[in-house]
Amino acid sequence: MENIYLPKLAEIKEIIQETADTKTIRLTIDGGSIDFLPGQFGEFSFIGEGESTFGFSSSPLRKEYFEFSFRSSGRATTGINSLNQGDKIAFRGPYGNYFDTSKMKGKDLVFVGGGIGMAPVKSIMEYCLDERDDYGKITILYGARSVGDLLYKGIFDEWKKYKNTEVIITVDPGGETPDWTGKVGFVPTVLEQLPLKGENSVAIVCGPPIMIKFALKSLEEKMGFDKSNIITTLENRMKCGLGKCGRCNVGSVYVCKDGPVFTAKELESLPNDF
Amino acid sequence: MANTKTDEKLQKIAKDLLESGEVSLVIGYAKGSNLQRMRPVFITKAEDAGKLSFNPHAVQDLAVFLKKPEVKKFGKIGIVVKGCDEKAVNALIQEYQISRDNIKIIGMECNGVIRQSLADKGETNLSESAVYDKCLICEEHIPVLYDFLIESEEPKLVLSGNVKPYSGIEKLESMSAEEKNAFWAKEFDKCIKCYACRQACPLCYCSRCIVEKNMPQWIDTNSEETGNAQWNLIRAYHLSGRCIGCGECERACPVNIPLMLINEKMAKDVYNMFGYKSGLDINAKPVFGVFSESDFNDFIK
Amino acid sequence: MSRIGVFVCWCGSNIAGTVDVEKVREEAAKIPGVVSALDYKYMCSDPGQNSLRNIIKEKNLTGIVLAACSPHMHENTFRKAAAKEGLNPYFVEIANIREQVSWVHEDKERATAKAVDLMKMMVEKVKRDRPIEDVRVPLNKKALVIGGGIAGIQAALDIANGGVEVILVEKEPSIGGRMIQLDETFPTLDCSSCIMTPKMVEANQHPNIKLYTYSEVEDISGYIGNFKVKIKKKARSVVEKDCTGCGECWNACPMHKNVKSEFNVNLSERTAIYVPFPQAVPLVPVLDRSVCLHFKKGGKCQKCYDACGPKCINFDLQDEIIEETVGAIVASTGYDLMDTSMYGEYGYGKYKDVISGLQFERLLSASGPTEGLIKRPSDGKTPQTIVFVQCVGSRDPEKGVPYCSKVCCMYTAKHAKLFAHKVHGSQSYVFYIDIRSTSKGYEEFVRGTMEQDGAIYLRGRVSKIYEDEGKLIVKGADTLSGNQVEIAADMVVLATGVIPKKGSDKLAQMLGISYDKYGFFTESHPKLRPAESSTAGIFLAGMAQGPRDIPESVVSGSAAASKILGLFSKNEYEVEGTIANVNEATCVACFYCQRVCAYNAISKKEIKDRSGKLIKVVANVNPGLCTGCGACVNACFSKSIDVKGFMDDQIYAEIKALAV
Amino acid sequence: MEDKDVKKEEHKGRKHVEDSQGDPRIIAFVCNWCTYSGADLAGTSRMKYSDNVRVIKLPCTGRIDPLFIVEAFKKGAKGVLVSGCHPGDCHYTSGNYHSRRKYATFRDLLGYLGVDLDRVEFSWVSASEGNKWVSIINEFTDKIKSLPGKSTDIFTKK
Amino acid sequence: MEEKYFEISAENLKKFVDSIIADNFEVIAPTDKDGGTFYGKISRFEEANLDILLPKMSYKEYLLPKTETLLEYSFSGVDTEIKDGLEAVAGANEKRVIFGGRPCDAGAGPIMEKVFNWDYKDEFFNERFKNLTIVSIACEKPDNYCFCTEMQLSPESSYGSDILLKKAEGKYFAVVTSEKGLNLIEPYINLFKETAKAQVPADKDWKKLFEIERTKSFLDKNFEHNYFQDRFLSCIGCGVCTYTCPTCHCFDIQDEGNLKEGRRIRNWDSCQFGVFTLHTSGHNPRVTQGDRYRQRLMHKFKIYSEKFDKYLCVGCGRCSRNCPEDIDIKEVAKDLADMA
Repeated sequence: MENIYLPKLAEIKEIIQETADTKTIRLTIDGGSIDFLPGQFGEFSFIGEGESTFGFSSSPLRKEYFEFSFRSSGRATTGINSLNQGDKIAFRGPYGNYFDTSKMKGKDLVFVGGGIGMAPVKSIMEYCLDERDDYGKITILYGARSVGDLLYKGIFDEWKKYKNTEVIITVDPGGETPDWTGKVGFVPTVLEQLPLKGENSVAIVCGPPIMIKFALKSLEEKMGFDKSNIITTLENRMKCGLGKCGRCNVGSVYVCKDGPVFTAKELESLPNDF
Repeated sequence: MANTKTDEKLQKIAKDLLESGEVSLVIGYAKGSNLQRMRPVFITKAEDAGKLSFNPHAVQDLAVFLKKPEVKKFGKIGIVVKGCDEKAVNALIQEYQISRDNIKIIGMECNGVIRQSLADKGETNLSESAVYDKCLICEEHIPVLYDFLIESEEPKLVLSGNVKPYSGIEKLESMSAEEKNAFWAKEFDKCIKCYACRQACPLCYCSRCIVEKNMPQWIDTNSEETGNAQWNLIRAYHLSGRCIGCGECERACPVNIPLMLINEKMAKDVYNMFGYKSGLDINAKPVFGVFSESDFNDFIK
Repeated sequence: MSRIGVFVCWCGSNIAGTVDVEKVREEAAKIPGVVSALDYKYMCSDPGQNSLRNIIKEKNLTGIVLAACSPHMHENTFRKAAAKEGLNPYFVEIANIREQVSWVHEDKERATAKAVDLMKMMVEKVKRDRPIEDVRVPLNKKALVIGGGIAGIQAALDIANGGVEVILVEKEPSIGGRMIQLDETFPTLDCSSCIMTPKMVEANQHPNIKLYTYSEVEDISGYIGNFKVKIKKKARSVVEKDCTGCGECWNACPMHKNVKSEFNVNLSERTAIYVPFPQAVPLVPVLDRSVCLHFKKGGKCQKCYDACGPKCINFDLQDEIIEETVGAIVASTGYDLMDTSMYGEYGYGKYKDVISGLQFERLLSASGPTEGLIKRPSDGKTPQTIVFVQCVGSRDPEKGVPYCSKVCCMYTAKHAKLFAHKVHGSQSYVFYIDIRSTSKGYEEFVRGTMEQDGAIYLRGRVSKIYEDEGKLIVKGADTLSGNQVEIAADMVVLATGVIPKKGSDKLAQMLGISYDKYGFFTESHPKLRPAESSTAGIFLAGMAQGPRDIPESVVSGSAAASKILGLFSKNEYEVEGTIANVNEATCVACFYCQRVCAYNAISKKEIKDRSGKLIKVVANVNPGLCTGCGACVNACFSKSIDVKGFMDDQIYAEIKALAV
Repeated sequence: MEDKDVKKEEHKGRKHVEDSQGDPRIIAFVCNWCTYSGADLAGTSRMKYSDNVRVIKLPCTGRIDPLFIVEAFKKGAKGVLVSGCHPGDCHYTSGNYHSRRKYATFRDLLGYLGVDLDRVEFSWVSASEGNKWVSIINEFTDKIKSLPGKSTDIFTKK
Repeated sequence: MEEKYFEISAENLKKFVDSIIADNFEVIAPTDKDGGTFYGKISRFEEANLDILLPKMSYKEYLLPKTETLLEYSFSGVDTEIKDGLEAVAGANEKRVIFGGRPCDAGAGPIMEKVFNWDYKDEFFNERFKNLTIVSIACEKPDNYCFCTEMQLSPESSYGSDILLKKAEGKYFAVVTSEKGLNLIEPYINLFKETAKAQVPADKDWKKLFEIERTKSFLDKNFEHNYFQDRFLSCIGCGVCTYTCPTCHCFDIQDEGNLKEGRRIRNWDSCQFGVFTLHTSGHNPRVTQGDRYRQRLMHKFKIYSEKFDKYLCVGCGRCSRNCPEDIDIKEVAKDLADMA
């Protein structure tokens, strides 16, 4: 008999302060990563304070650790936030479906992330970068409310080093600092100005609902992306992650098991319950 | 079933209120899923006023709906209330949850409502043994505040004195701490933490209940002896001096915990200690919003 | 990320003698989140503080726990030390293992266990500390003084002399208050108007004082530094700036002898247009519309207008509302005399020659109705025997008030003395309960009245006063001799107790300051903050706070002034950041928090969407007023308000740390 | 309690005695201004008292929520003390008055639900009443120790 | 197992129940207490109330306790120790019999089993379900709130029961559907008389008031419909419907403990609560009570059946009987069917 609710303990290898209120935590189990696929998520907990659901933000190909990014807000995340390097985090997973890379191979890729929604995008994006030759042109568009709200600031340059890869970082108007050299503008607006074509391309979009809504519109209507080639992830409230607790239903879909990764086409068939 | 005179009066008032635009919603009672049940009904069109009805099966305290955001949206609301329920309206006004200007109170003179458990078995006659305990001690057969009053067609309840309302309170008071503890442990053991008592209470209007606050988690989430006791304690505490005695918590409780034994006891003691009864005066200051230098001090060393 | 440093102080052997400090340190090191644990002989010493500072830097600490003496001793010391290293000073918590452990327990093992518990509690608390920034409130450097008696005038002058603008509001037509009604003052017997009038004039002429007489404060909102005040300037019917105070108008008024003079406590009459007394400041009459024939009889009479040279009488003047913004307020509304009708047996009101102490003052006063000659109100004869009755109303929980009115013993002695001086060969009797004469020169003064001026002091209460053949028969007890006494007097003077000024409770409510059950304003702390009200920025002076004599009133006026000048010496008012904070998302606006707040710090706030539509109403904490007491947290059912420094989750964690 | 009631001996050494309650934990919630200072005074006066008590400091009795009492019992305390400024002495003018109403009601409710009221104590201890603090703690500890070992509170698992 | 049929006299049935109690079985049966009838442990046959149609609560808690410890943890310094909560569940219900429940309650078990096993296997549920023996009694007179027939069961269905008793003149017929059932009666087999299926009275022809497929087809097409918002204005979100429901199985996971030790538990939860789907960000997909009641209908009559080929409802009618505001789910389901 196996207790599906029983977590494993993972050690905190590194804590990266991303913004004033978000962090990325790198974990290891027995010195390495676990088997997961980009887009999947796990239940992370500071034991005693409860579990919290986060998507993985690292590439599974980077075997020395696995990571997630989070903002401290509730009881569980505040607990996690208080931990130090070397402390243990309880972890269950990986759960859910994943970005199907077989359908992305050989195509041009567009990664669009907004705010902390960049975390799952980063996972698949770095996965693709790690196997750079399998894909066509890669465009990365990442935006946040302000310069201070941008995650992963230290590694933008790393992304840029890959061949045939364009990295565009933008902040919402008013969120720029005097020394800001990136773009200023909302993500969907900046996206629209990019010379992208839907044909033979896959777009991966994740961020706040309003950003997703407009980004999908731009991709579909202005750039001609096919709905089945636009992929996003849903962030419903979850508890078990195992399709039991009844919380994450959207229509007939259990987001924790049938998702969290959906194509725009799949989303279209779901009722507005997320 | 034919309209009674009461029903006709009620329908007329609601119709006028809606037609004149004085209110955009009337909350009242309509015939329910069987003859011994009434259910809340929400009338927004004058032509639907005919659905309204009132009889001794109108057990619900409709004031509970005044806390619902979906209902609040209607702005000016007319509400059908019995005397006990109306006290809840007053308490809500006292606690700034609704404004007197936005509510039209259609008061029903009420000589008692029949226990639902008996009604479900077919009881239809108002009698001392058929009504709720609250009806036996009722001092507000006519609501203390109303814009319209409809007199009752039901005969006044004849009290023989054989049925002693809330007699459990005295019994409990005479028990030792351990006996009381054993009594309540058994009762709370039944609790399933469905929070129906809270949802059915017109005065539990917090948008986030304290049990839903998890930083910190003052009330254990478990539905075992500890979490159940804490929940029942905090619910009773938050209603001490506020409960108006409509008994909806107890009626809603699916496992029959005698919650009114707690509520009534606290109401009694708050009255004895501070001379305050809830819901009687919209201008009165709630008992825990004020103090007196000469308050009960005996228990403090 | 918690990076906590724990420092265990030995305090020499004070702690280390009873508590195993090393064990406390070892236990600290085991707690998750604690990255440094040390023990040291004297943490409060310079080397101790330096090591603390070094470790903050070295280990990049996010919080500090000192297991040491009481926080009341050195919390500030360590907070300052931490602040010097850039750590928020509120990230320092103290586990009190000296006063509450080592000094009170003996069993070392158990004391150590307790010390460990207290240390753990504080570690859990400090982990949940949030940075607290002290709140700065900008100050409008202008003060409002309510009440122009001696206390208010003193406060106004002191503030004005400190270079700050003052608005002085007086309800009556003239400033001067009660003191200007008095004759000579104890114990020096200097003439009240001689010392008061110059102050009144100074206040009137001071460039920094704006005087509003015949005016009342109508509404006050806001908070320290930024009170919005509405002052109602009642229609005087006289244009102040044109009036010369010549007196032609009141001389011309036909309403002579018809209206009782308030100033002379009904012992004389005044006209409808009048100045309350000749030295009034400003010397501008007021037209009493409730008795003026012009207003009562349809505008026919305008004799005053006709008599007025500069034609400054204007029957059409209206009440005026003046709005001012001030940074601080002094409430010095003074007192009234108790109504003594409950002492029917004394015959006040029934017998003309039974008068109050204040009336006697007016009889003594050279500017009074008798020009300083003591004459009976009934027949104008000079009394030869006067009985003075003390404690009429005061110290009488049954009929009057339980408190002592404080000034009666002294003014009665003064009255008896002046009576002896003015009417040679006269005799006075004083019924007293106790004689309270504790200030400088007071006891000597009373002794003098007894010994040099021959007043006979009888210890006891008067039971009845009645008239018999033109004499007032005073029956009473002399409890010292045990005899019943009966005195035939020509006049009886009742030392009536003092009560707060009528309407001061309303003002207190408006100001949001607290008052006791009698209506006297309560000080923020009876000993340590006697000049402050419970509300920040509002100060108290004079009898409005409780019975006191002139020197004390002057001191309190100056005290209030110095507090305000101190406050205004900075551009911003700094409040400790440990204040309440509302979770607007969950607040349901029941306003129990507002009901229990003693500081008026909670108000309603409307949250509106972009189009201006009201989304919800929530409670809002005014940081300038909040003191962080936390009563609101206790009052909030949904726990939507919390107080920084003692947050709910911190207390929870402390209790959690104590689990057995 | 009058000062004269406080026996001199209590200020001397106090030996810890094990009993049916084991080592009962007592949690005291006290206000910063009066009782905490009173407890400090007991310390500076080197009075001795029971070491079963753990003090949690709050700004005012007005901040001492009845929930704290519940939480203390939940975490295994056998006795809970709430103490603050005497009526009229509140540093924040009325915190203790407001709380007194709540405590009276809450205590009543606790008793009705079967909590042994001997386990909840309320007191007013001023900053000058170090000796009162000592006797309150000692008497309360003795009382708790004398209570039957069987817990009657409803907040801990049996 | 192939069904077996027995006859047992009323007297023997009493003997049987008293015997298993004597042999240390915990027998849970409808019993009168607290001013109502609830499932509870009985100490003799007479304590069972077999006349009541349905106890107020279902016996769901014996499969999914209202609070269940998933794991226990303890700390020593920075080290965390985790103890599997499953150990305590091993063998749960092995000597527990639910006696005298109705076919609708019995039907709930196998329906719930699907969600607890559709991918990840929830052994807490499985262990309890596997071991629990269910002896039900067929209904003779369903009431107005009953609609098991519409929910693909019937008052005489043996689905989910290990033994179904059907009352006859002075005796009962026992339909034994499982090894578990057989094992239970085995030691007392002399009280039973095996008989043939043909001897067992045939099921009556229970009429349906509406077709649940039509309800579903309305739900398939109408996510946004005024009906939901209007009809459920009277819903106060008390959750009694979900808590008393034999098939509602939503739960919450919480930690509770102190700095030394504690446990992770799962508690019953309800889709009727506003916080159920509330995101940390403040966004809530289901804002109104109408949204939330719709979810319950969807889950019962659409979502579950699409996923697991069974409706998540046995038609027991408890949610209607217990609703303080008299919302009748049968009436609602029929309304929807009529609108389809």
